[in-house]
Amino acid sequence: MLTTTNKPSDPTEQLSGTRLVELYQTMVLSRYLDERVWLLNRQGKAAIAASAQGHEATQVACIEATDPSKDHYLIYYRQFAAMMALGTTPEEMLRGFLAKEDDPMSGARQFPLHGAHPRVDLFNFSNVIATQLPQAAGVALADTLKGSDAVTIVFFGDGASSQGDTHEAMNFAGVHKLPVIFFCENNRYAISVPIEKQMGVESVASRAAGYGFPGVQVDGTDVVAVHEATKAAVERARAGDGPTLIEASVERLLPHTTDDDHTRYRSAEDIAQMANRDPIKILSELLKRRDLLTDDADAEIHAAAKKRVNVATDTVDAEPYPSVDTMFDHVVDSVGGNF
Amino acid sequence: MLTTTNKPSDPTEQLSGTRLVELYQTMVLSRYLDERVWLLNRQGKAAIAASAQGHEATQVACIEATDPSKDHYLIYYRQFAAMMALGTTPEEMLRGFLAKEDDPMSGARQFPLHGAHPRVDLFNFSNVIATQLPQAAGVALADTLKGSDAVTIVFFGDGASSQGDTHEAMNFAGVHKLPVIFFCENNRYAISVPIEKQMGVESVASRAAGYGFPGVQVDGTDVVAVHEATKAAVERARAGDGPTLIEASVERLLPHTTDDDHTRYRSAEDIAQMANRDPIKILSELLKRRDLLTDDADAEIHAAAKKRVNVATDTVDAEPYPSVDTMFDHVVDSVGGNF
Amino acid sequence: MSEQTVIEAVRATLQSEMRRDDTVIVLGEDVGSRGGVFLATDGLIDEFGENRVIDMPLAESLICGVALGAAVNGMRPVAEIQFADFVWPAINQLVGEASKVRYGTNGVKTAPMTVRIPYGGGVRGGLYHSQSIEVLFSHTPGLSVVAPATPYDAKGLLATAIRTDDPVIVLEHKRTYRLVKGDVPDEDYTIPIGKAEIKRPGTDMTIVTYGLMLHYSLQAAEMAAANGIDVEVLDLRTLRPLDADAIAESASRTGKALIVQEDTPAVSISSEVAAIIGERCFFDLDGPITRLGPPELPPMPFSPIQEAAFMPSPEKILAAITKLSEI
Amino acid sequence: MSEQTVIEAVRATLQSEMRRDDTVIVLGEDVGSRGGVFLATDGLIDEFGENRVIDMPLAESLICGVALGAAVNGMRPVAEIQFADFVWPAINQLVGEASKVRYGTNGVKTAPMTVRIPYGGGVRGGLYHSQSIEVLFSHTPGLSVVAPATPYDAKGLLATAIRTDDPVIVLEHKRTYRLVKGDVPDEDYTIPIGKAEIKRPGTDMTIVTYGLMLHYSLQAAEMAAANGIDVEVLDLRTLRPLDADAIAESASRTGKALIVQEDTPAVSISSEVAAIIGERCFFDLDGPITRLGPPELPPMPFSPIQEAAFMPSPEKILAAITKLSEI
Ligand SMILES: Cc1ncc(C[n+]2csc(CCOP(=O)(O)OP(=O)(O)O)c2C)c(N)n1
Ligand SMILES: Cc1ncc(C[n+]2csc(CCOP(=O)(O)OP(=O)(O)O)c2C)c(N)n1
Ligand SMILES: [Mg+2]
Ligand SMILES: [Mg+2]
Repeated sequence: MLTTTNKPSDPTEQLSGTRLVELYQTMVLSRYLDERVWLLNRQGKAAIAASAQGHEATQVACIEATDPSKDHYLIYYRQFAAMMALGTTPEEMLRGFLAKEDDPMSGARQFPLHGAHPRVDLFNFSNVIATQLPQAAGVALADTLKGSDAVTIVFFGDGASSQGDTHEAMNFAGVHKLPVIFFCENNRYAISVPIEKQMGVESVASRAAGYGFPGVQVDGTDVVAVHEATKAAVERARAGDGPTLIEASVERLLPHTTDDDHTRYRSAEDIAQMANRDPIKILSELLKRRDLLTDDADAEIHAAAKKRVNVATDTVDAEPYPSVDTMFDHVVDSVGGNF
Repeated sequence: MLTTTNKPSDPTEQLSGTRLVELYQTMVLSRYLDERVWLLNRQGKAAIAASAQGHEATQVACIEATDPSKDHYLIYYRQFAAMMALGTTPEEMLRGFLAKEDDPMSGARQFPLHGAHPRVDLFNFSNVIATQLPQAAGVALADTLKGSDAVTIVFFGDGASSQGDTHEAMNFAGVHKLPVIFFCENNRYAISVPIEKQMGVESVASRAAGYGFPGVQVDGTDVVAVHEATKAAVERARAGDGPTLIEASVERLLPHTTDDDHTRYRSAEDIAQMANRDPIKILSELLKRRDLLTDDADAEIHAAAKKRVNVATDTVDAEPYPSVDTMFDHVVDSVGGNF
Repeated sequence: MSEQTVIEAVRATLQSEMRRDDTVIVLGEDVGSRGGVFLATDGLIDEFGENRVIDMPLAESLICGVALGAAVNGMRPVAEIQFADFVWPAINQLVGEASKVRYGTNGVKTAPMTVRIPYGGGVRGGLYHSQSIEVLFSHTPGLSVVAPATPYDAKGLLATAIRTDDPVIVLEHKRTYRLVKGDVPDEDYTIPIGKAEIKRPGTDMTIVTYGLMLHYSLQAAEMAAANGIDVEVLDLRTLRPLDADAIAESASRTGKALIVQEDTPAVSISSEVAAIIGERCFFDLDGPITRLGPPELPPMPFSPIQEAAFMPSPEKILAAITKLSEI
Repeated sequence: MSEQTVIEAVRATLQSEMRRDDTVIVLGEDVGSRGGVFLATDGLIDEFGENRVIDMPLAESLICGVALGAAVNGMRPVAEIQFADFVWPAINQLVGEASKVRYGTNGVKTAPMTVRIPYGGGVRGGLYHSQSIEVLFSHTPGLSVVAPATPYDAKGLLATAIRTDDPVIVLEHKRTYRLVKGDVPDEDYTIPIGKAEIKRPGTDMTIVTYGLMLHYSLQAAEMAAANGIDVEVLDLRTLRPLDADAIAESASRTGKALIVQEDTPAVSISSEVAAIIGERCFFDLDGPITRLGPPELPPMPFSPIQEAAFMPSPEKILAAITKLSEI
C-alpha cells in the first residue's frame, strides 16, 4: 500500500532517482485525493474545495528541501500537495473536507487546510489572503531570538502579492535578514483576475530587489529546479543570510474552487494550453526518459493511489461529525468572565 | 512687500535666473514662517507643529514643475513650503496653527496642514501615514476616466514607504499607468526610526522597478535637479505614459515635531552634519555664484520675509476662534436621521 | 413589477444607476468578466466596458482608497468587498478616512462612494466567510450603513446609497441573495436612509431585527400567531443612523421588546437598540428588554451541525417570544 | 509602595515583566532610543537591548502580524500602537487573525500577545489623535480588552495581559498618563480580566464608566454629594468581557443607572452596559437607563473650544446626575 512520504532525503543533497520516484508517488496520490475531494463536493458531501492540481511539483519539491522536524510552514488553502508531502494522511485530509470530528487541523471549525497541523509546525489561521506573511516574519523573528536555526516557509499566490501585508512582511524581513522563504505559487490568476490586471511587471520575484534579498524565478512544473532553488534559500536562511523570494510559475488546472467556473473568464486556448504544463505528466516523462520509471510501474503507482484514496474515503465517510457541545471550547483560556 | 509665488513659470521650461530668485524668496519666507510657528508653540499658542525646514528646496521645486490650475496635490503634514509655493498666504498658514475660525483648510477642526485647500486641489484628509497614496491613485484614475490630462502628485516620507498602502497604490498605478507622481521626501528618519531600521535597501526609488515604472533619486537640496526630475515625471504622466516615483534626499533640520527631542536618538555628529545640507544656504550660494543675487539683495529678502511674518502673526493673533455651534456642521449631508 | 431575488435586484440596480449616471463606476475583485463571486456585477463589463467595471488587484485597502480618491474627484464609485470577512484591511480607508472627509475638510470635499459588502452566515462559510461586520461601521460618525433584507429594499437603498454625497456602507446578507424573493417595481425609486419599517404589525410585543433574521423573525411571528401571540416585526433597514423614533414608538406601544440578531451580542446593534428602548420606553415596558443572538464565539463553525447550533433560527426565536410573552 | 503616574506604572511594569520572563519583547514605532512618544518604553532598550526592544518600520499591520507570529512561536510580545487612531491598518491582524487563533486551531495554537494602545482625547489631538477605538475590540470573541484608569490598575492589568495566553488589548487613556497619580505597591500583583471595581460606593444611583471618565465621574460624584446625592461609581476596568454581574448588582441596588463615556454613544460600550441593565435589572429600576457621551461627531475638533464642548466634563456629568436624581 502506498504511503505518503514524510521522510525527506537530506535536504542538502541532490535528489536521487529513487527519491524522485517517491516524490512522484506523493504527487500522484495528492492528485487522486484532490480529484476525489472535488467529486465529494459534487456529491454534496464536501462544502468547498480548492485544488492543488497543477501545483503538485512545486509543493512537493519545496517541502523536500526543508526540515519538517524544525521548520515552520505557513500555508494557504492551496497547499494540498504540500500537506501530503509533510505526511498528512489521506484520511486526515478528507476529515477536513468532510468536516468530520477528527479533522486534525481544526476539528471541523474551519475550511479544509485551515487550522494547525498536529505533527509538524504547519498552520493557516485564516482565509484572509496575505495575513500569513507578517506572521511568518514574526515566527522567524522568534527563531532568531531563540537562537534556533529553523527556517520559516510561507506560501502565497500571485494575487496575494498585491496585498499591503506582503510588502510589509518582505520589507521587515529584509531589514532584519530573517530566516524566511517567501514562496509564491504564481498561477497567473487570482480567481478570475489575470496577472496583467494584478501587477504592472512580469514577475513577483523582481520585487525582492526592493527589499534587499534575492528573488528567484523557477519553473514550478520542474521538481528538480524547485528543489534546487528552495535548497539554496534554506541554506541561506539557516546560515543567517536572510530571506529569499521564490516565485514558481505553475498552472491552476481547475477553476479557483468548486464554487467557480473558469470558462467565464478564461479563453478556450488558455485552458487548453495548460495540458502541457501538467507537472505529473512532465515528471512521469522525465522519470521514463531517465529510466527511473517503466510504464508498468507508473500504472501501478496510479492504481495504488486510487486504491489508497478509496480506502480513505470509505473510512472517513463513516466517521462521526463533531457534537454541538465542543463548539464552545477554546475561545480564550480564561477563568472567570463571560468570554 | 514680499508675496508668495503662485505664478509658476511654464513648467515645460527650464528655470530662469529670475524665477530661481523668486523660488528662493518663497523658501526664505517659508523658513521664517516655519520658525515663527515653532516659536508660537513654545509660547503655548500653537498646539503642535511639524516643520519643513530642510525640505524647502524639494517642495518648492516640485510644485514649480506642476500646474496648480488643474493638478492635484495630496500632501502630508510636512509640506509647509509646498503650500507656500502654491500660494497659501502666511495668514492662512498661521490660522491653521493657531486654530482660528478662518483656518482655510479645516476651520480649526484638524491639525495644521490638514483638510482641503480653498483655491487649489490640495488636500490631506488625515494624520494617518500613507493613506493618501491609494487615494491619489483613485484621483488619478478619475482623471483618466474623465479624459483630463491633470497630474496627481502625492507626497510621502521614507517612513511611509513601509506601509502596505504605499505598495498597493504603486502596484495599481503601475497596472493602469496612472498619471500620478509618487514623491518621497526621504529625510532618513521616521520620528526616531532611522532608515536602516525602516528598510533593507538604500533607496525607496529602487522599488519602482517592481511596479513597472521609473524610480528617480534626486538631491533634494538642489532646486534645479528636483525641478528637472519632476518636470520629466509630469510630462510622462500627462502624455499617458504612467507614474514616476521620485525620491528626494533631504534633511529634517528640526526634531520630528514640536513634541519631539531629536537629541534622544540622533548623535551630535548626525545633527551637526545637517548644516551643510540646508537648502536655503545652498541655493543662496548658488545664486550668488551665478551672480543672480547679491549679499544686499539677500539681506533684503530676509528682512522682507521677517516683516511679512510679523505682520501675519499680528493679524492672525487678533482673529477669533471658531464658535462652538459650527462644530456640528458637515458630518454628513443628510436630511432626516440622527446622524 | 417583477419577482426578483435579492441578488437580481442588486444587479439590476447597479445597471440602472450606471445607465443613469456616467460617473458611477464599479470596482472590486472579480467584478469584471467573472461578474463577481455572487454574480452581482454579471454582465456589467459587457455593457459598460473595462473603464467603468474595474477588476482590482487583491487589496481591499486599495479598493476603498481608490474609491475614495475617485469619489473626491468627481466619480460615484461602488466598491465591492468580496466577503465581509475581508473588509478588515480596508477599515483604515473607510472608518479612518472616508468617514471624516466632509467633516475634516469643513465641508469642502465630499466622498460620494458606496461600498457593497456581502456578510453573514448560514452558508457553510466557517470562521472566514460568515462574519457580521456591522458594529464598527454603525458606530462611526460620518458613515451611513444600510442593511436591506428584501429585493424591494435592496433596490431602493442601493439607489439611495449611490446617489448620496457621502460614504454609504451597504450590507447585503449573502444568505438572502438567492433565498429571498419579492416583487420589485420596474420604475425608479429610493428609500431614505435612517427609516425602519414595520414588516409585520402586531400588538403583543415588538421584534426589532434586520438582515436574514428579519425572515426568520417573520416565520417565528407566524408560528407565534398560531399560539395566539401577535408579534410586530420591525426591520431596521438602516443601522446608522438607527431609526430611534420607530424603535421607541413600537416598543412603547406593544410594551415588550425582543431584539434578534445574527451577530454576537456583546457591544453590537442589539445593544444599541436595547439602550434606546431602555432610555426612551422605560415607563411603557411590561418586561425586560430581551436579546436573542448567537453565543459569544468566533462566527461561526464550518461544521454544519455546529453552524446550525450557532445561528438563531425561527424555532429559537419562537422560544424567546413564548418566554417573553409569559412575563 | 510609591506614588506614580499612569505612564510610570506602565513603564515599570514593562520593565519588571521583561526581567521576569525572557520571552517578553516589546515592539513598535519609536519604542527604542526614543523610548516611545509617551516614554512608556523609556530606558528599556538600554537594559534589554535591540533584540527585545524592537523599533519597527512604520506599518501597524506588520507590527501586529509580527507580534502574532512571534507569539505562536514562543514569545510574549507587547506591541505598542503609537496612537489609537493608527490601529486601523492592524485590525485585520488583530480582529481578523489573533482573535481566532485558539478557536480556529481547536486549541492547538495560542497567541500570548499584548497590544498597548494609547487612546482618547482632551489633548488637542484633533480628529486623528483623539479617537476611542474600544468598540470593535470589545465586540470580538477571542479578544480581551482592558482599560485601566489608575496607576494601580495599569500595573495589575498590564501584568495580567502579558501573562495571559491569549491576545489582550490594553487601552491606556493618554490624558491619564501624566494627569493621574496614585499609590502603586512595589510587589508583584495581577488584576483579573473581567472584574469591574466600585471606585466610590453610593446608594442613590450608579455611574458606570471607565478610562478618563472615571476621574471626571468621581469629581462629579463629590460635587453631587455636596448636594446630598450619594452616587456609586463603578469602574468597568475590563471592556471585554464586561463584568455583567457587577453592573447588574450595582444598578439593581441603587435603582438608577447613568453610563458615562467619552466615546460616541451609538453602538458602543455604553449601549452594551445599558442592554445588560435593561435585561437584568428591569424590575429593580426606578428611572430610565441614562447615557452621557459626546455628540455623534467625528472625535474631536482640534479647536480647544470645540474640543471642550465635545468632551463630557465633571459639570456635564453633574448635570446628568441631578436630572436623573429628580426622576
Ligand atoms: C483579503 C482577501 N480578499 C479576498 C479574498 C477572496 N479570495 C480568495 S482566494 C482569492 C484569489 C487568490 O489568488 P492568488 O493569491 O493568486 O492564489 P491562488 O488561488 O491563485 O492560488 C481571492 C480574491 C480573500 N480570501 N482574502
Ligand atoms: C499609520 C500611522 N502610524 C504612525 C503614525 C505616527 N507618526 C506620525 S509621523 C511618523 C513618522 C513619519 O515618518 P516619514 O514618513 O519618514 O515622514 P517625515 O515625518 O520624516 O517627513 C509617525 C510614526 C501615524 N501618523 N500614522
Ligand atoms: Mg493565483
Ligand atoms: Mg522621514
